[in-house]
Formats: sequence, structure tokens, C-alpha cells
Amino acid sequence: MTIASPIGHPQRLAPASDPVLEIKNLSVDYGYDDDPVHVLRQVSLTLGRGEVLGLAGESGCGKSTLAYAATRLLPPPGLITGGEVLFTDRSGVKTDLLRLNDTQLRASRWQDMAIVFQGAMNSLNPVYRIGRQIADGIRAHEPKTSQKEALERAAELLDLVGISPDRLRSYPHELSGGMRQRVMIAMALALDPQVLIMDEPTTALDVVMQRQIVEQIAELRDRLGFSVIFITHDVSLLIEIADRIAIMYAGEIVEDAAALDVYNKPRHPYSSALLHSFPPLRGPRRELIGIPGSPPDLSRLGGGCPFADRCAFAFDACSKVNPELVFPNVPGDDPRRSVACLRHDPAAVRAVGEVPLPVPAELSLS
Amino acid sequence: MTIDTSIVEEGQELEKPSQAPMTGVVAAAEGRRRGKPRKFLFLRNSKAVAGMVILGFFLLIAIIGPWIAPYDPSARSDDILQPPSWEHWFGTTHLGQDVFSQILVGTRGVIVVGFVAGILATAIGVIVGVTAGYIGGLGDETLSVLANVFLVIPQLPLIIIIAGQLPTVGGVTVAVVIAITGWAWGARVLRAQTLSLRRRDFVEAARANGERTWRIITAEILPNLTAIIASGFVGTVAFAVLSLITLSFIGIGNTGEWNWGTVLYQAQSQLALQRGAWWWFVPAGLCIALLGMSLTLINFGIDEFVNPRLRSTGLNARSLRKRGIRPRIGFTPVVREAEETRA
Amino acid sequence: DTSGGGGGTSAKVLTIGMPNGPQQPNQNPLATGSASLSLGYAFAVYESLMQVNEIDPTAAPTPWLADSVEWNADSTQAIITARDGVKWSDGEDFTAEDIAFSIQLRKDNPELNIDFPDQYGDITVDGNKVTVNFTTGQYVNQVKLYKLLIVPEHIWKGEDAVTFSDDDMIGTGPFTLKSFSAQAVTLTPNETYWGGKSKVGELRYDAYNDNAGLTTALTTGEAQWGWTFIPDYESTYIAKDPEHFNQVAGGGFGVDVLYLNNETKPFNNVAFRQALNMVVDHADITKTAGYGVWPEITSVTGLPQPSGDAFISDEYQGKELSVDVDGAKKVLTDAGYTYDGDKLIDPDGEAVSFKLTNPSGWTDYLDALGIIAEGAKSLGAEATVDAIVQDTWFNDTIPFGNFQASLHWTDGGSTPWNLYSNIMDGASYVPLGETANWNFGRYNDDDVTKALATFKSTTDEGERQAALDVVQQHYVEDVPGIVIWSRPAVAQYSTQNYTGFPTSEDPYANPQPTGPQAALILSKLTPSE
Amino acid sequence: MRFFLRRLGFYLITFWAAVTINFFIPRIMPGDPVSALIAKNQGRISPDAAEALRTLFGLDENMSLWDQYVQYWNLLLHGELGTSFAYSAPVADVIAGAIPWTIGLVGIATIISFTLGTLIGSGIGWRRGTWADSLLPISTFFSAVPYFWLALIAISVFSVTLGWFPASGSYDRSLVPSFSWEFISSVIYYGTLPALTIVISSISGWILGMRNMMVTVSSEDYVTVAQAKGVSERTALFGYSARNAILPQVSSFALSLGFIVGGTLVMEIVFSYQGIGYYLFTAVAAKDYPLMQGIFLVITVAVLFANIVADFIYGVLDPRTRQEG
Amino acid sequence: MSPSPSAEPADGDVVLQAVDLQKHFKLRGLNSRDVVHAVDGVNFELRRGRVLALVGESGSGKSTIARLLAQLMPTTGGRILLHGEDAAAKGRRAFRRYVGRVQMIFQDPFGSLNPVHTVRYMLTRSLRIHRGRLRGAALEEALVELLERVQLKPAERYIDKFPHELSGGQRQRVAIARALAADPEVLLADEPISMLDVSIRLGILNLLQDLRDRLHIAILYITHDIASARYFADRTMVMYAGRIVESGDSESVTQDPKHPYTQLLVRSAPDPDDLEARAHGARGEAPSLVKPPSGCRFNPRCPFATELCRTEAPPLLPVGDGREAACWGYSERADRPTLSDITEALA
Ligand SMILES: Nc1ncnc2c1ncn2[C@@H]1O[C@H](COP(=O)(O)OP(=O)(O)OP(=O)(O)O)[C@@H](O)[C@H]1O
Ligand SMILES: Nc1ncnc2c1ncn2[C@@H]1O[C@H](COP(=O)(O)OP(=O)(O)OP(=O)(O)O)[C@@H](O)[C@H]1O
Ligand SMILES: [Mg+2]
Ligand SMILES: [Mg+2]
Repeated sequence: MTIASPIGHPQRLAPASDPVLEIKNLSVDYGYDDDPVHVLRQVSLTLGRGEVLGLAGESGCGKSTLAYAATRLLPPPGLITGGEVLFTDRSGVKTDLLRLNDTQLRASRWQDMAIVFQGAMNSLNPVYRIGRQIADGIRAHEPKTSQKEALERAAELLDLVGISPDRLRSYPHELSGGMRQRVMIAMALALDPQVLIMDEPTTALDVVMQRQIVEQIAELRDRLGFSVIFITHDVSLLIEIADRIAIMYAGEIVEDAAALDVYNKPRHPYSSALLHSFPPLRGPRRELIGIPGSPPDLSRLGGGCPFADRCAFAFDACSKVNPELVFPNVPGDDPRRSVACLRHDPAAVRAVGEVPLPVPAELSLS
Repeated sequence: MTIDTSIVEEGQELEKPSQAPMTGVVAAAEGRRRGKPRKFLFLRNSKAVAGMVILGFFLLIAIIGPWIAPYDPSARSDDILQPPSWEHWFGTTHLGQDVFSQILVGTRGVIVVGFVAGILATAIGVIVGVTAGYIGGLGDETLSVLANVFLVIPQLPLIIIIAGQLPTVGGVTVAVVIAITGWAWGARVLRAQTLSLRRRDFVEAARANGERTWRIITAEILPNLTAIIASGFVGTVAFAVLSLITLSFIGIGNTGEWNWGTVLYQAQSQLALQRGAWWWFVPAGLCIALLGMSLTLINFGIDEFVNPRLRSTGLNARSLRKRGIRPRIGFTPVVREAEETRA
Repeated sequence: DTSGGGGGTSAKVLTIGMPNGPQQPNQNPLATGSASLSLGYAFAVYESLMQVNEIDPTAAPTPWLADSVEWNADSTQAIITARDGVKWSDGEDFTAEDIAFSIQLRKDNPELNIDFPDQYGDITVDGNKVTVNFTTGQYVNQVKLYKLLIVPEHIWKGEDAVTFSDDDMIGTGPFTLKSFSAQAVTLTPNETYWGGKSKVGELRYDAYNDNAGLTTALTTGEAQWGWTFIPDYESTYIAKDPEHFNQVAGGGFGVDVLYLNNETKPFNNVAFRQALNMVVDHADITKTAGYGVWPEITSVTGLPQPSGDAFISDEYQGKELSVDVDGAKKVLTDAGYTYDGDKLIDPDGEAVSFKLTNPSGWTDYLDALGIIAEGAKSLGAEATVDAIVQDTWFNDTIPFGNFQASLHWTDGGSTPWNLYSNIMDGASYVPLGETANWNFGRYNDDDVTKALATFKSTTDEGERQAALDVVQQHYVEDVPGIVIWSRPAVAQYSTQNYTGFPTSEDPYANPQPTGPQAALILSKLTPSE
Repeated sequence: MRFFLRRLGFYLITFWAAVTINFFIPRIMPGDPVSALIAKNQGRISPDAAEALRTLFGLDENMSLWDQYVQYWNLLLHGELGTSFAYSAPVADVIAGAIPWTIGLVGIATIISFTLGTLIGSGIGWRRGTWADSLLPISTFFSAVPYFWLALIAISVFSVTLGWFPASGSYDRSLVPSFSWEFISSVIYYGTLPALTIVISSISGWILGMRNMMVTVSSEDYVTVAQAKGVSERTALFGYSARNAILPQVSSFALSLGFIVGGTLVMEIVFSYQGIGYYLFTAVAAKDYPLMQGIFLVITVAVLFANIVADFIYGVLDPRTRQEG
Repeated sequence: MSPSPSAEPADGDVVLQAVDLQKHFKLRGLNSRDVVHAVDGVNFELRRGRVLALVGESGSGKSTIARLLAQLMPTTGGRILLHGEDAAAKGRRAFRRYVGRVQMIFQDPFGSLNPVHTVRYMLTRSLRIHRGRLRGAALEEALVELLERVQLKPAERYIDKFPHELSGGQRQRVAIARALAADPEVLLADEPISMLDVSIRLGILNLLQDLRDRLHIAILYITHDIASARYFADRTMVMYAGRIVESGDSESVTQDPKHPYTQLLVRSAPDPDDLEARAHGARGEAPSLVKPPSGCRFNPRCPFATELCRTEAPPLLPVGDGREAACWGYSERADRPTLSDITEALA
């Protein structure tokens, strides 16, 4: 697989071993009028089979939008203006989710790809018992299943996430936040999907509960072998649980690499700064820098790198060209990682008539 | 009537979807995020604008109506029961009175009653609602039961009964009666909103900073209720107009002052319907409907202003369809028109 | 005496509409407000002693349940002879006892005696004769006795006549009750009716909620007989089916009069009253405000014609009302009024202005007031129409004299006595601020009072006319009030199913279905081809 | 349970308030009803009768207001509403004759209107940005039209001009009320136009309310989750969106009943429909206090009852209300 | 006990003290005897120029403590001492004096600034309340000074803005500026950074740190992020279900937690540097505060709990240098539970 290979850039990125979901050049606008906000601009992302892919970034950078757009669940006035979302099923057949009609899409949902939303609180229909809500999903895809069978399955699923099956007859408001989140996970697993998208599934929970849920997911993945896209702005959590992390900034992916690589050897100034924004709980107190300024307004992006204003390593070219994802300009890096920074892309800098600067030491740790 | 839905009963403070606790300025901020200027955002709402234009028109008529009326509305002429013509735009009555002039002159009565009732009812509603919401406890319980009682008791029959018994029934009397019976809705909504505002951090912050109670209510809470107060006001005006006209139509509170209800009453008692004099009752009815519609539209505007989810998708259905966009929940449209714009 | 008998009874229904709203199942023909009186079917089931032609009060009454009624000289005793061969619809015989019983009911229950002030003395029966004594002379009230409905003693005895709901309606009349519902009451012919079985196969009394509802029903032919004020009836009603639809006006002495408050400004000045009288455009009022339904008053005496023709004093025979602004102004200036520009200034130096007060919603009255106000304006007086709450008008304005000018009706009756007495009888005079029963304008003239008393009690024709002359003279010269139009009984009917109704050519009875005359009219109806 | 107890308490209070308002209406008005009655009958009522009337209405001057109040309650609780002046019949009978018609007409029309309006509103709210949106301005217009005016127009078009429907009445007058098909079909025929009028002028409120709720609810996560689950469009629409959006509709249904009843009363007058509205109107015009009071009480109780029903339905529909404190 | 005006108070002096603080909320409704035991028997001191962190999971009563200290609600037991004097403010004047010394910052900068007022209005109000009628140039100067103190420079750019025109971090700075207008001795910061983006959290913490150092304000820092407590606070207190379970200097509390709950907390927080030391298999949730568990409130979730823990509530026991933990494991009692490593105990 090629990731948006820029003209004149020689490096090729190695394909993911066995992709289950490939998002290619996905663009999303908000607003149907003449002046839409381009929230996602040609975002590409690949999820390998069985992989946990973390998606991190500041609030408003488009993480949820990406998740919703990939499943075509973006509410109005969201509009997908381009790209592909290729899903590879177990037998290797690829389908572009963006080209399915409603019936096909409906059939594919939950079977192939399930999603757990940001607020579990609001993800459950307040007026139905949770058993029924799980059964609904099952019966929508297996109409032959009787309600009773579906409820039995639901009971098993609850058991799977560690909730006593007699909770089937509870209403959502009778459950605690953690339980609700588990119910959502159980529901997502009902049809044994291959991809699970989780949008901040633990943000509203305490650390202890968060730990419990995260462990549950990890364990289930080991058992069932699905892939996960895990969205959060808690980078340290991602480093723990994700195999690979994609860092988003202002509607674009700025860095995509193995989890520990991101943590130990960030290549993008934003990743680096982000990692230096939270204090460590244990170990030596390290120096914290933080990021000056605040994220840009997506409706007022200029032509250059959106991070340029806040970047310690910005130079003239950064205001002229928006960098694309390229293989980092650091010798010995994992060939599967990519970064969108002009410091790593001398070709693009030259293309606008500027002189490339070398990769600073902070961004070339090894 | 637009019924705000969210607040069912004081006992249940459930997470209700509609209770987007947004206030004018926050909503404006919502607009700004989209890169629009903040000021006059309300006026960017086409519904609100349409409503304001119609209402403005009637307000203008209310002011200048008696001067621009071509005839004395009570003056008889020999053109008896004439259909609309150049001399009499809306035709004439059984006495040869000019219906157009009657409507023009009658606008003032309608508007005055509507606004007086609206202002009074809103004032009562604000006082009761905000007090109840802010003080809480027993006082709150008492006031909200009072409001609820007034809500459940059928208003129009009560208004008819009270107005029917009064020795003199001028427009202002009717307005007062309407206000006395019609404040409860606003009070209820305001109470709920105050209750939620009271728990907001900025109110707590003002308290923690040592602000006086009256200042907290007037400077911190009330400005955040503007949209709701406005919408309550507009709703009450609409209700008052309807009530006044109903009263006039059944011959109560109809003391020779011209208003649209009086015109309808005359038309009905002179059997305009049976005599085929459609011009006699159609214009007044249309005016009522238009005025009511303008008020409803303004309220829509306020609703959409406060609750951005209600805002329209920005384009009308036809142009969306032309672009192949079918806005739906759960099936995001895919339109590849922008495909080539970026390299 | 009737044209009953012979001919077949048609199966068609005669529908009678009344605008009185849905009814409660109360058939009591004596208690005001009962369904049978409200819709009027009491008059098809129960009958009165004599038929009086209200259109022509001078005509002799037609015997009905009474063969005859004889009065003593000072009208304090009536001897009633009961008709023979009449049966109640349950088969019982009708006797003089029933008459006595029915009158006794009125005497015992003042509530039932609202039309005929309680002046009954002893009531005795002797064979088929009933003697009714009165405490005062009843010359002007004779007709009221004739109109009393007679109910069967054997049914009513022991019942509380006021609250009795009389579900079976046993009467002597041409019809019996078939079914009752709040909206409609059906009657079928009385097989054993003494006048012969009616040719009208079925009567249905329909209750409409209001005039508009009834008018619609009349114009669509859904209701075939009724009475209501139909504005512009020619085009609204008759034009819809000119062949069958008719509107007839009866006669009588009922009028509407503009009461002028004789004790307050500006009407305490007789000159101003006279002047106003001279500028009231009766023709316009009749045509515009009354749509020509209420006949115009032309005689200066205020008497409606033709019923009043016989009573107009010689002096005023042929004298007609006309608008004379200049003449009126002259009357005013002669009396010391002056003009400031167009403005009329009274002798005290104040500008003349007054209010014409009536309940809002009484549109014909208000329209008439508007026209009168225009007349006043032509004199330079500032006149405004003040529409007030009906209740205030009833409770406060009218009885206490809290008005300057206001329209009100007068009682009918078979002589002009009620008309004049109601307007100007000193016997009804009470000071301003006290409750007046009539004479709301507080006119008080001893001559008039005496003359009216004489007219009421004397039996001498000449003396009576002489008294009336006095009254008329004062009416014309003092203008205690202004009669604006006569208000005769008006009815609409369709000859679609039945003919034989009173017409303007043959006004044999008050044409309305709600009155004792209904039995008479029903007896004359025959199915149309 | 607590919820229902609270509501019950509230209803009792409201009932008490309605009765008390009722008690005071004739008493706070200038003049007393008996004098009004006497004045209107000009000398036909004897002073004795007047005294009797005063006692009947508890207007006895020798009685303290409190005693009158107690007596009023006493009478009420025994189902005694007094005697109507205008109809000289027990108020209870008058009302009993009228109320089935009003409930039949207004009740059925309102339920139809609510059901239809809610359905249409769901559709419009669900399908935003389609042609259905153009229904909104029309709805706004009709929601602003007074009932009685629409009734006038309906009569003028459908009865007078086209002659399709009768202009007045509740059933064919030639029929005797019975449970025959003929009678019932006549009632339906006569009720069609009034019912249509009520439906048309009240439906917009439901459409608009439901539409707004649908729009709001549709953007809730659980609806998106339903779509993500791939449930059928019908399930997502009715089971998830409308099912939640209807909750506020139900509570506003109860609340707006008073409003609707008020509007339809006047409409009854226009249609000469023999319901409670007509009686209220005549009672007011005739200052028939007992009838007026009785009708107002009955309307209030009916609205209260409808509220209880709506509350109950709400409780059934929304499990959260059943939550223990 | 009030500080003598001559002697400049030194850092570390106790400014505000909570003694046996207790707050029980009455539940509305029929069973009005039920109460929420939101805060029970809490003791601590806030010292001049020092930051005390209060850490605990959601619903453990942290905000309630802050509100009690700000006197936004009455206590149901215990006392609040300001410079050793009972601070229960009676009357408006006393209350104003008190809030002039004890100011509060709220969690949600979106919520704590009234959207209808400009920055200028909010700061002016605060200045007027606490510093009397400032006008004209003096007012302007004070405003600029306040904004610069919270590093909103140049002040003119921010002074006439509405809250929604500011970013989250800027908003929180305005909120802090408003509190500083009173020249407080104590700042109660209720989760001041939890609603902010990761990238700007640090800026606020650094600002607070700066205030502590320059203005010698005593700060109560409430958070559920124990790592930030370590970074910012001098001392840390851990709360569980309305009670303090552990306190001590931040470094040792985070590096060597004593109470099983603190251990669980520390072991549960994600920490990329130490992927192994994670607590696995923890179960259970925070207890109901209406009917809290008898004895130690943590006992239902505690792997070491014994009968003693279920029956008697442990007092805070000294567990080292200036450290305390409310766990029977550190007592001398014979029936005390035996503690071991929580990670192993749970696994
Ligand atoms: N309906 C909308 N109209 C316009 N812009 C929108 C709309 N919804 C979201 N946005 C914008 O899209 C951008 C991306 O939003 P998104 O919800 O995807 O962010 P996120 O990364 O998930 O943030 P968070 O961490 O807060 O969940 C934001 O800048 C937001 O302001
Ligand atoms: N006004 C109140 N009435 C009743 N209970 C309350 C009230 N305020 C708080 N509580 C309860 O007191 C307990 C402590 O609440 P508090 O807000 O102090 O927790 P917190 O630790 O600040 O939680 P968070 O981290 O979520 O802010 C909670 O169980 C809460 O439900
Ligand atoms: Mg998100
Ligand atoms: Mg808190």
C-alpha cells in the first residue's frame, strides 16, 4: 500500500502485513453550503488485522470525525467529499464502504465493523432494556434468530464483559457508567466483527475503571482476534495498549508509527511536544514543556503547515506548504512509520523554493 | 403553538435531549466557530427574518393604520356589501363600511392587547419562574405547583368566564385577564432553566466571589434567559392575540373598539358566510394567521438560535438534491465533487 | 271553524327551526325555559282558550278551547265556556275543570305567571263555565287570558307544576310527542284531535345553536318554518328559492324605542328632544340597520301601521315623520341654543354632546344608533355610540337610568297602551338611581299618567280614544322617547312541503310557530303538490 | 412510585384550586348573580324567589364565606352542581347531555390529530432536507389560524358552496339517537367537518413539536448506534428516534389539552355542535353561574384526567420515571 | 492566633484549616432520613505558599470539600479555621471578607465564565467587590495588571472579549485572574485542568505554580490525575468515598503508596515508562454514599480486607515521615490485615 506518495519523493512505505481496513484520502466537510469547513483533508490510515491502532490528538482535531466518516455515521451536515474506505473481509474480498448502497451498508455494519462511542451514557436507548438493545443488533442481521435465542446470546455477551446476565432486564439508567461502557462493548462484539472502533471509551471513567475496561478489551482481542481503532487524547494510555499510534492534528494525520516508537522516538514536533505535555507518574521527573498557543480554527486554515504557529522548529517553508506524510528523514527508522513534517521532507521544501533545514536532534532520537 | 417539550415535571431531572442549555451568546459562539460573524446571527435565520418582517409590518400598521386608513372604519356609505374593488380593497360591510379600513384601524387593538398581555405575562412569568428556580426548596415547590395549576386549568374557558363577567371589557382589561391566566407556561420554562443555570459554575463563581443575590439574578442569570424570555413573550403574544380575537368573535370584550375579532364578529352576526361575503371574514382571518405565523416563525428562529441542532442544513431541499446530497441520520452522503481540487 | 277533516295526511315532515340551542328533556308547557316552550312545540300539543289575531288586534278573537269568554263591564270578571267534545290525547274528556285548574296553577305559582301579573281573584267552576275574578280591571290584558295554555288536571294534579317535566305531553292539540332529543323533537298528528286529524304528517322542531345556524338551515330548506332576523333577507334567503321561500311580518304594537333620559343633559331640554326627533332618518334606519325586516314607522305618533291606524288621533292622521334639519335647527335656536361654528351650544353655554348606549353585539341596535348619531351630528351635537357589556346594560344602565339615550323594546299587546305606557307612564316613574321597570327615560306628566290609567280601566270607546289623544299629543310634542321602528312578529317559511301559512295578503294569524296561534296555523296547512 | 405519588398530590392540589377558583368566580364579580338574574327578568322574579335563589347558590348573606365554601364542597362531593338558570334543569343533567358529544368530537379529533401529527412530524424530522421540509411553512400557517375561522371557511366551502357536509348539528335531526348503524353513521358524517377542522388546525402543533424533537433526538448517540448496528430503517426511526422523541410529546399533549379544548369550544359554536362549548357560551352570555361553574369544573376535571392518563402513559413509556428516589 | 501585622508571615504557615469537616446531603423525597455521606471527618491544613493536592475518583467528595471551604454551602459538621479563627461567616460582610481571602477556581472554564459578560465586566466586578470603587485609570491599570499576572499579554487583546472568543486555556486564565482580583490568601482550584487539552494543561499548572511562588498563595489543588499532583503539589491527599485515606508529600505518596486504594490508583494510571507494574484484575466500583460500607469504605474492593476492616473504620495512622494512611494494615492491632503488593494480590 502506498500512502499518498508525493511527487518527487522516492521513499516507499512498506505495506501493512494484512490490512483489514484501509482509509484512503478521506475528505470530510461540515456544512452543505458554499462555505463548508474542511475537517478532514485527504486522510489515509491503514488498520492491520488483529492490530490495535491508537488515534490520538487534541480535542477538535477530527478523531471522531474520522471514525464516523469511515463508518458513514457522520451526522448532518457532515459530508464525505472524497476518498475510499476499503474493508477486507476474512476471505480477502475488498469492498469500498463509501460506494455501498444503503442496504449493503446496513448489512455490512456491525457484522464487519462495530463502533463504541464516546459517551456510553448516551449510546444506549434509555427506554429499552439492555437485553433488547443487544438482541436488536443481532436480529437485524440474523432475522431467523428468535428473540429468545438473541437474548441468550446477549446474556453470553454480558458474561464475556463481566456483567452478570441478570442485568439483561435492566434499563440503562440503572447501570453505572462503567457497566454501561461494558454493555456497549458487549453489544459491539455481538456479531463477532473484525473491526472495533472505540471513540474515547474510557474518558468519562476513573482510572481504576479505565484500567478494567482497557484490560477487558485487550483480553477480548486476544481471544477473538478483532482489530481495534482506539481513539483518545490520553497518549500515555495509547502507548500502553496500542500496537501502532497515529497522531492527528487539525484534521490530518501527522505521524503514524509503532506505539513505542512514537513514545521513544517521536518524529513530528507535535508528537514530541504532546509527549512532553503530561507529567510522568513514576520514574524521574522529566522536564515538561507544553505547547504554546492553541489548535487552529479548522475553518481558517491557510496553505501552510497547520502546526507552524506553535512549532519550535518551524521555518519559512512551513507557512508555504502543507507537509504530506513521508518516511522520516532519520536513518534506521522503522520503514512502516510516516510523518508529515517539512523537516523530514526536503524535497517538498525545495519544491517551493526554500532551503531545507536538517532534522533537529529532538526529532531524530533513536 | 410550539410546546417546549423538555420539562415534564420538576421531580424528574432526567437527561432530556432537548435541554440544550445554551443561551444566546453561547449559541452565537456556536456560529462563530463556523467562521460567521457573531453579531446579528439571529437575523441570519431566514425563519426569524421572515417572522420579523411580517411582525414589523403589522407593528407599522398598528402605528400608522388609523392615519392611512382610506375611510373612517365606522362610516357608512352607499356601497353596501360590495366585493373588493379599487375603492374598497377588501370590500364593504352591510353598512357600506370599508373592511380594509376596519382591518387597518383594528390592527392597533390586536397588537396592543397582544403586547400588553405579553409584557404582563412575561413579567409575572419571569418573577415567579426565576424566583422559584433560584430560591429552591419550599418556595419553589409552592410556586411551581401554582404555575402547574394554572397550566392545567383550561385557559380560554377561564378567560371567557372572567371576561364575560366583567362590567367593562376594554382591550387592556382583556390583556390583563389573559396575562393573569397565561403566565404559567413562561414561568415553568424559566424555572427549569433557572434551576439549571443556578447550578452552573458561573453562578457559583459569582456567589463564591461575594456577589449579592439580586445581582446574581439580574446580572448573571437573567441575561442568559433572554432567549427563553423572548420566546415566552412571543408565545404569549400569539396566545393573547388568539384569545382576544376569540373573545371578540363570540361577542365578549367587544366594546366598539375595532379589532380583527370585531370584524369577524360583525361578519358572523351579519351572516357574511351565508351571504357569500367572503371578503368580510377572509382578510381578518388571514391577518390573524399571518400575525400568528410571524410570531411562530420568530419563535422558531429563537429555538434554532438556542438549539443549534434544529438549525436547517443551510440549503433548501432542492439544491441539496441537485448536488446529490440526501441528509440522513446514519448514512452520511458521499459526494465526490471536490475530488480534484487538491493534488 | 277549521278546515280540518277530509283530505289525506301527507307523510312529509314539516321542519321548524329555532335558534335556541340544544334542549333539556323538559316538556312543561308552563315553565319558561322548558324545551317545549323554547322550541314552541308546546303550542302544537297544548291549546289556548281563544285564538287572537295579533296582526289585527281589533278583530274579534276566534273561540278555541273556550266557546266563549264574557267579561263584566269593568273587566274584573271573565266567564269562560268550555268547548264540548274535546278529548285529551289519552282519551280523557276535556272539561271546564281543566280550565279552572290551569288558571289556578298560574295563580298558585307566581313563577308560571310571568306574562300576566298576579291579579287573579277567585276561580270557580259551574258546569261547563269557569268564572275567573280579577282584583283589578283587565281590559288591556284580556288577550293574555285567551292565550293561556290549558293542561289536563288528571295528569297535573299532585305534580309540582313548576318542576314537572311532563314527559308524556297529554294535550288537546293537533299533535302528540313522538320523540325527543336535544337537537330535534318530533311530533305526530293527534288521531283524535277535535279539529280533525292534521294533514301534516309529522312535525319536527329542530334546535339550532344560533341565528346563523338557523339562517343556514332556512336557506338550505333544511328548516321550513322559523323566525329569525335575517339580514338582507331578500337576497340571503328568499333569492335562494323564490318559489317556495317566504318571509312575512305580522302586525302588533311592539316597537323599539330610543329612550331619552329626560332628567339629564342634553335631553332634559324638550327643544333638543324635538330637534333630534326631526333629524332621525327613520327610512334609513329601517332600510340599513334593519334590512327592511322591521317595518318603518311613518306616523308622528310612533304607532306602527296598519295595526295602529285605528288608534291614531284625528289631529295626527296622515302626519308623517320626515327629516328636517333646518326646521330642527330653528327649534333649537328658538329655544336659546346657539352655534359656535358648526358646534351646537346649549343655553348654558356648553357644547352639546351625548352618548348612545347599547350592549355590544346587538348589531341592529348599534347600527341604528350610528344612524341616529349621524342625525345628531347634522345638528352640530357631538354624539357617540357607546357599546357596553350586555350585563351592565341590563343591570345598571337601563334600570337606574345611567344613560343619555338608549334603545329598548316595548311590550306588544293588543292596544297601543303598552307602547305608550312603557315609554311615558308616570305610574312607572322612579327617580334616577332607583330601579325602574319601564319609563326608563323618567318622563313624568300627570296628564299622561291619568290618561293612561283611564285608557286601561274604562270601557267607554270614546273616553278611551280621548285619553289616547292626550297621550299622543304629549308623545309628539314632548318627545319623551323616539320610536324607531316597529317590531312585528316575523316568520320565514317554505312552501316546499306544506302551504296555507299566513301571508301578507291573508294575515290571519301571527305567522310564528311559537305561540298559541300555532294550532290555528297547523290546522290550515295542506300538503303542497 | 414516588413519581406517581407526587403527581397524584399535584392533581389533588389542582383539583382543589379549580374548585376554589370556581367557587370564587361568581363571588368576586361585581354584583351578585341573583340580582343580575332578577334585573334581566324585569320584575318577573318575586323577592321570595330571589331569596330562595340566593340560598341555592350559597349566596346567603348571613353565611360566612368559609361556611359557604364548606357547603359548596359538601354539595360538590355529593355530585350536586346546582340548577341552571337558563335551562331550568340540574346542571349535572345539562352537562351529562353535552359532554359525550364534546368528548367524542374533541377527543377523537385530538387523538387523530396527535397521532397523525406525531407520525408526520417523525417523518419530517427524520428526513430533514427533503421535500418534506416544505410542509413546515404550511404547518406554521395552520397552527396560527384560529379554529373558529377555519371552521367558518370550512362551512363556507364544504357546506355552503359544495354541499358535501352539513353545516351544523351533531347528527341527522330526523333520527332518534340510538345505537343503530344509521344513527352512528350520521354522527360520523356530521362530525367529519368539525373534526377535520380540529385536526387541521391542531395537527401543525404536533407536527412541529415532533419534528423538533425528532431532529434533536436523531442526533443522539443511541440513534447513531442503532444505525451502526444496521437495524432496519423502521426500527431506527420508530424504535429509537420516535420512541424517545414522543416522550415530550406526550407530556405536552396533556398540557396543551386545555388549550385545544378552549379552541374547540368556540368551534363548536360555529358548527352548532351540541357540545359543552355551546353551553359554556350561553351560560356566560346568560350569566348562568351554576352552569358556568359546572362546565368549567368539568372541563378542568377532564383535562386533569387526560393529564393523569398522559402521565400514566409517560410513566409506561419512560422507564426512568419509575426509578425509585 | 491572628498573625501579628508586623511579622511577615512565612511560607508554610497554616492559613486555612479544616477540622473534622463533614457534609451530609439530605436526599429529597419521602425517605428523607437517607443522606449522602459526601464528606466525613476530613482534616487538613492549607499552608502559605504551598500546594495541597486532593486526589480521588469521581464522586469521592473532592468538589464538596472545595465548596465547603468556599462557604458555598453550609457544613453539617466540623469547622473551618482561617488563621485559626472559626471562619463560619455570619452575615454578608463577614462572607465578603472571607471570600476576599479564599477564592475558588472551577473545573470547567466554559461553565464558570458567564457567556454574556466580557472579560472586562467580570474582572471589574471582582475588583469592585474586593477593592472598592475603582474607577477610570486606576481601574484600567488594575485590569491590565491582573491580566498580565495570568500571562494574558497584551491585555488589550483580551480585555473586551467574550468568553467564547477565548480558548479553553485563556478562559481558565481569566477565571484565575478573577480570583486574583481579591488578592486571596487561599486558592481552591477544583480540577482546573481536567477539561483542558493536554497541550495546554501544563501552561495553567505552571501559572499556578508561579502564583504560589510569587504571591505565596496557599493552593488546594483538586484533581483525579494523580500524576499532575505529583508534578505540582507539595503534599497530596487521597480521598475515597468521602474520607481521606492517605496523605503525605506528593513524591512519596505517588512513588510509594501505602493505602491499598492509593496503590490501586497509582497502579491503574497509564504510565508508558513502567508498563509492567500494572494492577490487573481489579473489580468493583465506588460504594454508594447513601449506605456506605461499614468499617473501611474501601473494604469491598480491597484484596486484603479482614473482618476488622469490615467492622471498624480505620483512623489515619502515621506511616512514615509526615505521612498518614487510613488502613488497619498499619496499625498495631493484632487482627490487622496483612498487606502485600496490590498488583500481585489482585492478579
Ligand atoms: N456540525 C459541525 N459543524 C461544523 N463543524 C463541526 C461540526 N461538528 C464538528 N465540527 C468540527 O469538526 C472538528 C472535528 O471534530 P471531532 O469531533 O471530530 O473532533 P475530536 O477530535 O473527536 O475531538 P474530541 O477529542 O473533543 O472528541 C472540530 O473542529 C469541530 O469544531
Ligand atoms: N447538592 C447535592 N445534593 C446531593 N448530593 C450531592 C450534592 N452535591 C454532591 N453530592 C454527592 O456528593 C458526592 C460527592 O460529590 P463531589 O461533587 O464532591 O465529588 P467529586 O469528587 O468532586 O467528583 P468529580 O470528580 O466527579 O467532580 C457525590 O456522590 C455526589 O453525588
Ligand atoms: Mg471526539
Ligand atoms: Mg468535582
